[in-house]
Amino acid sequence: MNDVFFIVIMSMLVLAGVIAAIRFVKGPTAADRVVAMDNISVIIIATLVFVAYFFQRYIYIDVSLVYAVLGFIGILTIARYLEGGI
Amino acid sequence: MRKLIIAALLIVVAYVLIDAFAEFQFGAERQGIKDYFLEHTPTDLQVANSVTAIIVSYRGFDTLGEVTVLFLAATGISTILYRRRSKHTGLNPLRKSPEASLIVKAAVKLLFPMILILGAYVFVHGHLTPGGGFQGGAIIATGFLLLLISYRQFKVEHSVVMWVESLAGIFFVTIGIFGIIYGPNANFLENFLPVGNLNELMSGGVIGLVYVAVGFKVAAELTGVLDTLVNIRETGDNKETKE
Amino acid sequence: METILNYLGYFFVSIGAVFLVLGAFGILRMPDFYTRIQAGTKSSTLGAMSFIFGVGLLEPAWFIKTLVIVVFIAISNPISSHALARGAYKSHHQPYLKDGVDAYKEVENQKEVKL
Amino acid sequence: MENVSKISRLVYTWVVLFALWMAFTTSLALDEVLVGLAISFVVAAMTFSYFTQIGLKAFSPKKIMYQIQYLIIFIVALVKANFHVAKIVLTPSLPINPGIVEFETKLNSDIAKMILANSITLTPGTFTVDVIENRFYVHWLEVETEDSEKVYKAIAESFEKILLKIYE
Amino acid sequence: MSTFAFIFLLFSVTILIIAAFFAAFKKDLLQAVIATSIISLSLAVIFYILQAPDVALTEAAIGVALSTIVFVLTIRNTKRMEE
Repeated sequence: MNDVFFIVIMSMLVLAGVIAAIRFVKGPTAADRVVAMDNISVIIIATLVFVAYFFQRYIYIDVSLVYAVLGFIGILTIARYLEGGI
Repeated sequence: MRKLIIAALLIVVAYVLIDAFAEFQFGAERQGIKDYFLEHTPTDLQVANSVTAIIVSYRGFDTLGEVTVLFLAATGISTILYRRRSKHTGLNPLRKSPEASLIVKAAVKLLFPMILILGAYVFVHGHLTPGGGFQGGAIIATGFLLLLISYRQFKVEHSVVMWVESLAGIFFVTIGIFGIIYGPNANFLENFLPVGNLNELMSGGVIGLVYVAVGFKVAAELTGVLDTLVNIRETGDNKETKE
Repeated sequence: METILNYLGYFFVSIGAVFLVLGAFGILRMPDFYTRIQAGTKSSTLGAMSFIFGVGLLEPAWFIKTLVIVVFIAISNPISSHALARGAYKSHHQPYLKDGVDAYKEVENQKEVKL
Repeated sequence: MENVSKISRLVYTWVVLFALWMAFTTSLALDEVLVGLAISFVVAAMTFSYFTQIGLKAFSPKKIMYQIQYLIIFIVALVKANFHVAKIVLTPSLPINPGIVEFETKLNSDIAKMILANSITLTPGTFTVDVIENRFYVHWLEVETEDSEKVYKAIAESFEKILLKIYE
Repeated sequence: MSTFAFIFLLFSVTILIIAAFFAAFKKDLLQAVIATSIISLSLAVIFYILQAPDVALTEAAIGVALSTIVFVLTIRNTKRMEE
């Protein structure tokens, strides 16, 4: 059960990542690409938690915690640049 | 023509790299040093995270050197950019740039203390979880960055930054000297505290103290660098004069 | 009890993965930036929240920490999307309007006149 | 909004940050607790002046009830929003008619506005683009009306009723 | 490491290479910066799957926020389009 579940879920995450990456390559403007990057970073947070569950390592969760907290700051910076704020 | 030359050069580089790595076996045992550390860190120092033990304890002097390099870089950036800044004190174009939206400001109020707590957690638990002084310091500096980009009137007090940085550096060196005085082998940065038990907060001897010092130092340095970078626009000698 | 938690966990993780895929699909299909960011933010926020919550249920000892991640995502993801939409509007991204209205345009125009 | 004493706000901040620390460590060992108390006190003393407006009153049973009610309404709206988006995305013709509308809110506190904006962002078909003073500018996937009263009724009323009770 | 984890690793490397090409050849430097942060995201995943959480955490703390802001500030102080 566990192995099949792992493979199915990881394939779905990979699929989501690929679709977001297509938008990243296509996206005509910088803002579109930032949206794709935002989406990819959320997918990666989920992936990190899931891989930690697969390896059964509790301390690995810290990495995804740091990602969840800091991931949005980079996007906020780019947004502030776009509106001419910084 | 230029592209052809670049392509030819790339092929040469690729050939050299392939030749160099063809015999190389990744993950193969080279010097047996890996086993030594994996065996000895849990028993010598009671540290759960071997990487931390190597960085801070076995190679503690290197870490002091790295922190010094960072300090020199931060000082260099401040020196170069600070001179420019004092040249045009008259104009302040940063005050005219649009403010962040009310929602971002409110969220920053809420999130900033939480980021500080997260950073403190990362560098206090350097010897138990992944992470350590450098990462924790970077997280705290990111928290200050959040304030810098969303509040125009927020200012970092450079004197406070300088004091925190110097005190943390002095603390680091003092721990090293205490190692000479009280350590069993009288070496610099040697462990002189009881090592405690594996997986507890008070374990690993001096590692926790060193990481607290490194955390404060890195946080202060990076905050200073970011503040300098964000405020260069106040000189007005970039966009305003070019366009 | 154990098995019920497990099945709940599998359920939440699967739902989360499905919504993550749908969110990515949304940003691929939508016609302009604002509609893309709508689809992307909603689906990826709920997807990631439910996914991580599900992992917390599968491994009850991790539950508190996963809950912290869920709360952080719920706060930070809409904020960054909102800031991005505002930034995009201020850098002259016109929204795609079929026959809709744009009430924000007046505010922006007024501001330019004032300066 | 009435003034709340500094002590109450400090203690509230301290409690919240200490709870966060305990969630990070997930251990009840004595040294963790002591270090956590010290660090969260230092951070709380630095930041309490803007972390909270209502202080310890947020823990009164009535407000906790309202917070739980808000959470339930929010989660229901979030799930609905996702099925709504999924329906739109999976329909080949993309049935959308987007536009930006505005409405006014009665909330005063910044954090309440932030929570309202986040909720609007995560609920069906709407997305906060900007907030100026107390006017919300909302991007709407299927514009039904331009009248700000009707917009307010359709988008924000259910959330704002409870937020007014929590934050006023 | 299971075979599937290896495949996932290859996939991350592919995304990394695509983003790296993007960063190198794009004339709009802001988009190059966005590509750089995708590089750092996938690099963190690679470190993580190779079971080096220390490095992944450093990559997260530095690559995601700090290096992005330094690049963006530099673009602000120079100019956005490459000639």
